[in-house]
Amino acid sequence: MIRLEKRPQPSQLWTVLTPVLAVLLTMLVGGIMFAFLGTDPLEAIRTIFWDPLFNPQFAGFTRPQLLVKAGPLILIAIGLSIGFRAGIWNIGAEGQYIMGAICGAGAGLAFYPADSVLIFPLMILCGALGGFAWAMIPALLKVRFGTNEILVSLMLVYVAENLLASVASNLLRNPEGMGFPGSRNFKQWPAAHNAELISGTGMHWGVAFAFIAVILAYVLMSRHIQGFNIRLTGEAPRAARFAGVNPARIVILCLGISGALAGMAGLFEVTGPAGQISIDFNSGYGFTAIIVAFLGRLHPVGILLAGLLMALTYIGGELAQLMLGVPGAAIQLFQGMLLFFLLATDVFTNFRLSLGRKEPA
Amino acid sequence: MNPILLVASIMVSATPILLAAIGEMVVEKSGVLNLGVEGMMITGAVVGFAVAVNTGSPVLGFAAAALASAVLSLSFGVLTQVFLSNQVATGLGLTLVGLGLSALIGKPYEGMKSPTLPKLDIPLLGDLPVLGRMLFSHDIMVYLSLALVAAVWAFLKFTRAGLILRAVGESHDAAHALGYKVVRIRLMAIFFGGACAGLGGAYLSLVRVPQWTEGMTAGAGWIALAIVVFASWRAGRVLIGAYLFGGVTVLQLNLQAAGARVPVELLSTSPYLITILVLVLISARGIHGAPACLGRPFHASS
Amino acid sequence: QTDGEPVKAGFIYVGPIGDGGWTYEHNKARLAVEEEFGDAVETVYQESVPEGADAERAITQMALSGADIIFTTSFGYMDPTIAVAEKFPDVKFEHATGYKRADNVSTYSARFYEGRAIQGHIAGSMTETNKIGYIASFPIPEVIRGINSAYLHAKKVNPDVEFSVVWAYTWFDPAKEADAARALIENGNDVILQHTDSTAPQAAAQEAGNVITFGQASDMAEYAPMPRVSSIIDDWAPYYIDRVKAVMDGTWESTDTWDGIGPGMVGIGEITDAVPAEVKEEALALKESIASGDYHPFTGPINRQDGSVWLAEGETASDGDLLGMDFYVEGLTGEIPN
Amino acid sequence: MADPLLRLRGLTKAYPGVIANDDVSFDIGTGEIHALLGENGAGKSTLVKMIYGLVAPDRGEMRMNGAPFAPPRPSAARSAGVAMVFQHFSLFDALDVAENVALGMEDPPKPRDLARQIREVSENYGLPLDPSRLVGTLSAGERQRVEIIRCLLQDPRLLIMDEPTSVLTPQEVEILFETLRKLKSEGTSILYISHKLEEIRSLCDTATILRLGKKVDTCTPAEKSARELAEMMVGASFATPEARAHDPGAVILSVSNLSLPAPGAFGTPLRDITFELRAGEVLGLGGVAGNGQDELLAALSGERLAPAGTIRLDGQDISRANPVARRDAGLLSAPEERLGHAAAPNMSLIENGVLTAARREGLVSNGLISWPKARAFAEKVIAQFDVRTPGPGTAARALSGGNLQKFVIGREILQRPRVLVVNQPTWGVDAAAAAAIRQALLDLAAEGAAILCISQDLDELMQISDRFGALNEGRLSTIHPVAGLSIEKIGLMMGGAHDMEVAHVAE
Ligand SMILES: Nc1ncnc2c1ncn2[C@@H]1O[C@H](COP(=O)(O)OP(=O)(O)OP(=O)(O)O)[C@@H](O)[C@H]1O
Ligand SMILES: Nc1ncnc2c1ncn2[C@@H]1O[C@H](COP(=O)(O)OP(=O)(O)OP(=O)(O)O)[C@@H](O)[C@H]1O
Ligand SMILES: [Mg+2]
Ligand SMILES: [Mg+2]
Repeated sequence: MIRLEKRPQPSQLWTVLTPVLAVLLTMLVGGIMFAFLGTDPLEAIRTIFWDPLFNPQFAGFTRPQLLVKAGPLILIAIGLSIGFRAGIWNIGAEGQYIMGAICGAGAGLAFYPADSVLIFPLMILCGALGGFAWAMIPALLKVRFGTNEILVSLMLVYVAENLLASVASNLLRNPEGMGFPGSRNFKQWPAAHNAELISGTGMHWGVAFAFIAVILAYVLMSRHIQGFNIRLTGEAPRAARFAGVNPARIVILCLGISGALAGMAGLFEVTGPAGQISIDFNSGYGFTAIIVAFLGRLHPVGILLAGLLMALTYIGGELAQLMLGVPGAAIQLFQGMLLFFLLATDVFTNFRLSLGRKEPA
Repeated sequence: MNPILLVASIMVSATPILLAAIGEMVVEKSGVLNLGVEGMMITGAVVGFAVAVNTGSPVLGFAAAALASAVLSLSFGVLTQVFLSNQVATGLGLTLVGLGLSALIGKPYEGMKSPTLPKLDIPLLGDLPVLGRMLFSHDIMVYLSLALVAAVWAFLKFTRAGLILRAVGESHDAAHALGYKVVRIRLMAIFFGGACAGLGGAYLSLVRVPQWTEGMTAGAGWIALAIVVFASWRAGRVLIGAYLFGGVTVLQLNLQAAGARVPVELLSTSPYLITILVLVLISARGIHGAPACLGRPFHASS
Repeated sequence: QTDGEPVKAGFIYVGPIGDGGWTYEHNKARLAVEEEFGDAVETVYQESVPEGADAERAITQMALSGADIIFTTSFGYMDPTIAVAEKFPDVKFEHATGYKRADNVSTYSARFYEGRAIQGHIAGSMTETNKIGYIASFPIPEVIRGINSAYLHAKKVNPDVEFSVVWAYTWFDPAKEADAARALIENGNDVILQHTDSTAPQAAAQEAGNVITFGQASDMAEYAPMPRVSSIIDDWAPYYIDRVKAVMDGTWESTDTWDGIGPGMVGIGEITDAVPAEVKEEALALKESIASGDYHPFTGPINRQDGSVWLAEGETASDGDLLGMDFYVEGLTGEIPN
Repeated sequence: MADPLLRLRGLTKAYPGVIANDDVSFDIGTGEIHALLGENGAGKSTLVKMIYGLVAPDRGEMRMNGAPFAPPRPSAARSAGVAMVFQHFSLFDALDVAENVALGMEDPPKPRDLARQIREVSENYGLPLDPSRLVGTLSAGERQRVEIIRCLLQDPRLLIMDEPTSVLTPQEVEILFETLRKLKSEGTSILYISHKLEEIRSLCDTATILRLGKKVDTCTPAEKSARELAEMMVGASFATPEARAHDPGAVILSVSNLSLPAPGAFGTPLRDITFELRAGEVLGLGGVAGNGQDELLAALSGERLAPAGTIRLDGQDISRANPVARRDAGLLSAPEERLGHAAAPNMSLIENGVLTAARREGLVSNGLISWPKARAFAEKVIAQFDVRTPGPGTAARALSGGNLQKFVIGREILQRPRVLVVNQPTWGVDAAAAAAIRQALLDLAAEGAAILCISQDLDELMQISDRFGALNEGRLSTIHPVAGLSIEKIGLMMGGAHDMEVAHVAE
């Protein structure tokens, strides 16, 4: 009989080892799944994990794309992780992402076709504000009435999606778009275009902000007293109150940060890779970022790596679909497995396995 | 708008979330927060559909759906109860796995028609003038879901097993000290919750829609979770919550169909806005009734 | 193509190939291309590509994988298609339902409103309650065009007819479509037209009995003869075969195709025996006259909803007007949401 | 004499790193009240858990009335006639008394019969209880009655009680003892665990003493002095805190007419609390758990804000100041619950130092924490208060209760507070560590700080306080100098005249 014994301290070794183990296990079990689907497992694993980085036919394009794909995931996940550390479960980042995009794009389009260097910074600001404001709804309801933020933030995703459909076909519709839904394309308006900073690198403003967010979050969580207060609130809410932390302020701070970052990610996407507001411009980044946050074990550096890994599975997954005909759903399942295995192997960080006699009770 | 027909269609559209919510309520009563309802529902939807198509029997479909989702929910159970993983993260993972898995299983069944449940022909009641059409001309699952709510209510209120389940959710340490097997009881609750979610999903794919399409639960699992909070963990109120939400969903389409001059965007977001409003009202009253150990990991160390 | 390598044709789909509607029909046409050319062609596809940020990458990767011609099959891929096409001048692109073209980008679309006219005719003739329900997806010109066309032709045969439009804000959500159909049926509509892609409304109609529906995008023949009495079918196969052939022959040129019933891009599915014989005959005659170009479904006099004149007696609508249509014609009630 | 009721031979149970019980053997006779003594971590709870079937021994055997006894689970122990009242109550707040009792029984009768039985038994033993009340609304003494009734309903042959009196008033203790003596006269054996040696001397027939998991001795407690018993437990002699002479200085903290509503469904409101605290004095506040101790500490520490004008420090109104500001002003506190309130379980001692000392010790500047300084501070606490731990990086939960308590108290004392408020400073802490903590408090007072010590341990309060008051249902009694207080008087101050008359054993 195997028993778990709690370690007096989380194991440093296992903290580093479990993600590696989880990836290996996912490859193993995922490989079996691919075999079942009639795809050569080695080929599939190689296509997913190797080709986007090193296949000469694609890598030139896909390598920078990793950053493009990972950028918003990291940016959102960083914000979410701060809240998760405090025990504040914002799972409506998708809605905040949409609202950021709408507000930022809307603010920019109000000045079309002006050509000022101030436009793009203004749009970033409004994007952040949009996400922030949307996140303030669950935050204030939680603070004021004790309403569960998981459910409220989630419900607001559906509201935001409806709003997106509405503004895409009315308020922000491109007047030159022949009546089709969708805003103007920002790629054709240099003052508002989130272009690559260095061509061919995939590095656009969103990616740059993601890296900045990683660094700031690292400093906040490991050095700053507010970061300490956030962690404390998550670890022991009563101790946090005792220390003098105002729980309402933590709720607002955490949801505010995550909302603003998600909103910014939305703005960077809409002005960059997506190019325009359209009916279904959002593509689930807000939800995927939750997984990235956990894969990165809520640590800024971990999230950076997890975001890149996730981007790899996405792009590799697309290649697998293209080259090997693997269904898209298999990739989704593959990502789910990755999360499951990480959570499962995580037990070794806090517990020691021991073989022993069965305990009664 | 015909109120008789409206009630009848509310009953149909509320049944999937009612089934899922009553199962989740039992899970939460035992102190476990399983956010993977959506994943379990959609797995139930696809497995139920596939089995019904292959066997020609919707009843077998429902049974298989319940079993499949329950087995899937055990993966959550093992991770959270044995490996002590974070319940929120694991629940989200379960949703992801369920969506991916169902899409894979469902590929061959896209665009197919399945046998569906017949409407019951209840001899006397069904012939009643108004109520007959409104309440007594549904398929068996509608009544089963109502019976399930009653059964869960009675189970929690009157039986010893129900008492133990509530005790485990209230204080796992005390329950453990008295010799109750916290992990085993919770696994059973999770299993039951999974089975209910599976039935709810199968009701979608076999009766309400009826067909299989990828992602067809479209957020119903999340609504079920909201309903449990809305109901402050009481079986009777789960029924009210599910019918209310089903009601708002159906009502907004009915208002449109009846040509009511209400902005469409407002109407189509109304189910979500009303859910938020109700959550606020409930929490503002301050009585949550949440099981004290909800979401807390349990490790029998002493 | 001179090197004897097979031509590689790529397809970007917006939904899963099993949606039973839009993407399903595009994929059917892809299979028809394979059938037609056998070893001379190789096809690849990627399904469920979101229209936002991921589209450009998906198209680029397909171009990098060596595709010679790429069909991007949703309106939202317009700008990404143009952008990728600029980087791959040797690859031919075909974008569905859009309006931006380039030297290596063609556009193509179908005149579904022609089919809607026939549906409207059958619906107006057959309704007993004089109430027709319409499940609309998004308030965009294509959908509004369909509503107008169906209404005009229903009204022509039945002056008392009324339309109820329900906006579902989705192309594809079976549960919601089923609910919308039920709501319409409960409100006394005995014909359900839909501009959404699942068969859920058919199932709801079947359950209610005495309600007729029409297949949308694909034939939905599994619900014939009742409730599905006919359908509009997107038939992309002839066009795809034609375009792939052009690449093989080296004759491909950038074009703009907007075809209807005549060239076969819009198919009218079998009209079942649930439709009275004389109505069926009239419908087929209408189809004939549209196909031959004798009749344009939008022929004046037609007023806008507010009573202002749109088309004078005998005037037909210009393609430009049709492509940007954002108003209801006179007689329709309700507002287009905005 | 026949076989004893329970015979333990060579019981051994090892946990990773510790041998909780090492070859323990002794007998419990029929109708005997048998005490189990030992320091924190000596293995008392582990031993009784083996008897109750919660833990399986690694080695050794038990015999009940001569027959082998190895309960694989608590239900087996219960059906063999063993009942247990836990150290930490195993009750469910949101369930009612009858449901709580039913959960502890093997075959509970129908709800109506059970309610009747609860009434009967509880009145019979002088422990009146209403079966339909929610347990969360009961006082600590009443909660213990629920546990005891739960045991009595099963006619136990052996009743195990793990530290039952730490939460009771002297009067309630008296009632409990009468109940236990009545049980003994009916032939029930009792295994009794307590740190209160005087109690054991008056109640118990035999005592077994454990030290570091080993049995040290079995003796008749009435024949030993409390000091002898204590030294047997510790294995050495230790110093008791020295009383000190002082003359009270100026008033530092004054609380006037402080009232606050109950913080939650199961909390206690504060009613009109008024007192003053002078430099150099120790004010002891007694009272049974759940009478407003936690709430008073929260109001003083700033966790809950008080109405303006009710709390003054050096004449400054600090009622509306948050904990950070109060600490800045020199008002420090240490709550009762170590894990989760005074300290964050999963955080290291370094981080737990930052928890309250961030500003007074200059561990933050411009919002940034200096980890080297924080480490130095934690090391200082560890060194000066003899906290036994591998190092300052250890997580708080990895420390034993006594050691963590030393860390928590040390953390506050080393910040040189003007006023220190402590709640249950030595709760569950063994005699030697408790003595050290008390001494540190006295030393702090001697340096001129004012100390408010809230405690349920009257001996402790008598030992270190200059003045004494008691909390009862959120009210503060009048405050008297400790010199010249009688036990009766203290009991009346603590319990008031509430609920005492009914609680008499029906003979
Ligand atoms: N489940 C467990 N896992 C590991 N160690 C344990 C466990 N239970 C108890 N111990 C250890 O066994 C020893 C004895 O613990 P026990 O609880 O029996 O002490 P105790 O005498 O009851 O102390 P106290 O007076 O503080 O209640 C301690 O060192 C404790 O840390
Ligand atoms: N847990 C803590 N421990 C020690 N110092 C802290 C803690 N939290 C915050 N501080 C410090 O206290 C000061 C005030 O903190 P904070 O910014 O939270 O409050 P504020 O906005 O100044 O005021 P208030 O809430 O009192 O109106 C800052 O210098 C901050 O570094
Ligand atoms: Mg103990
Ligand atoms: Mg103890």
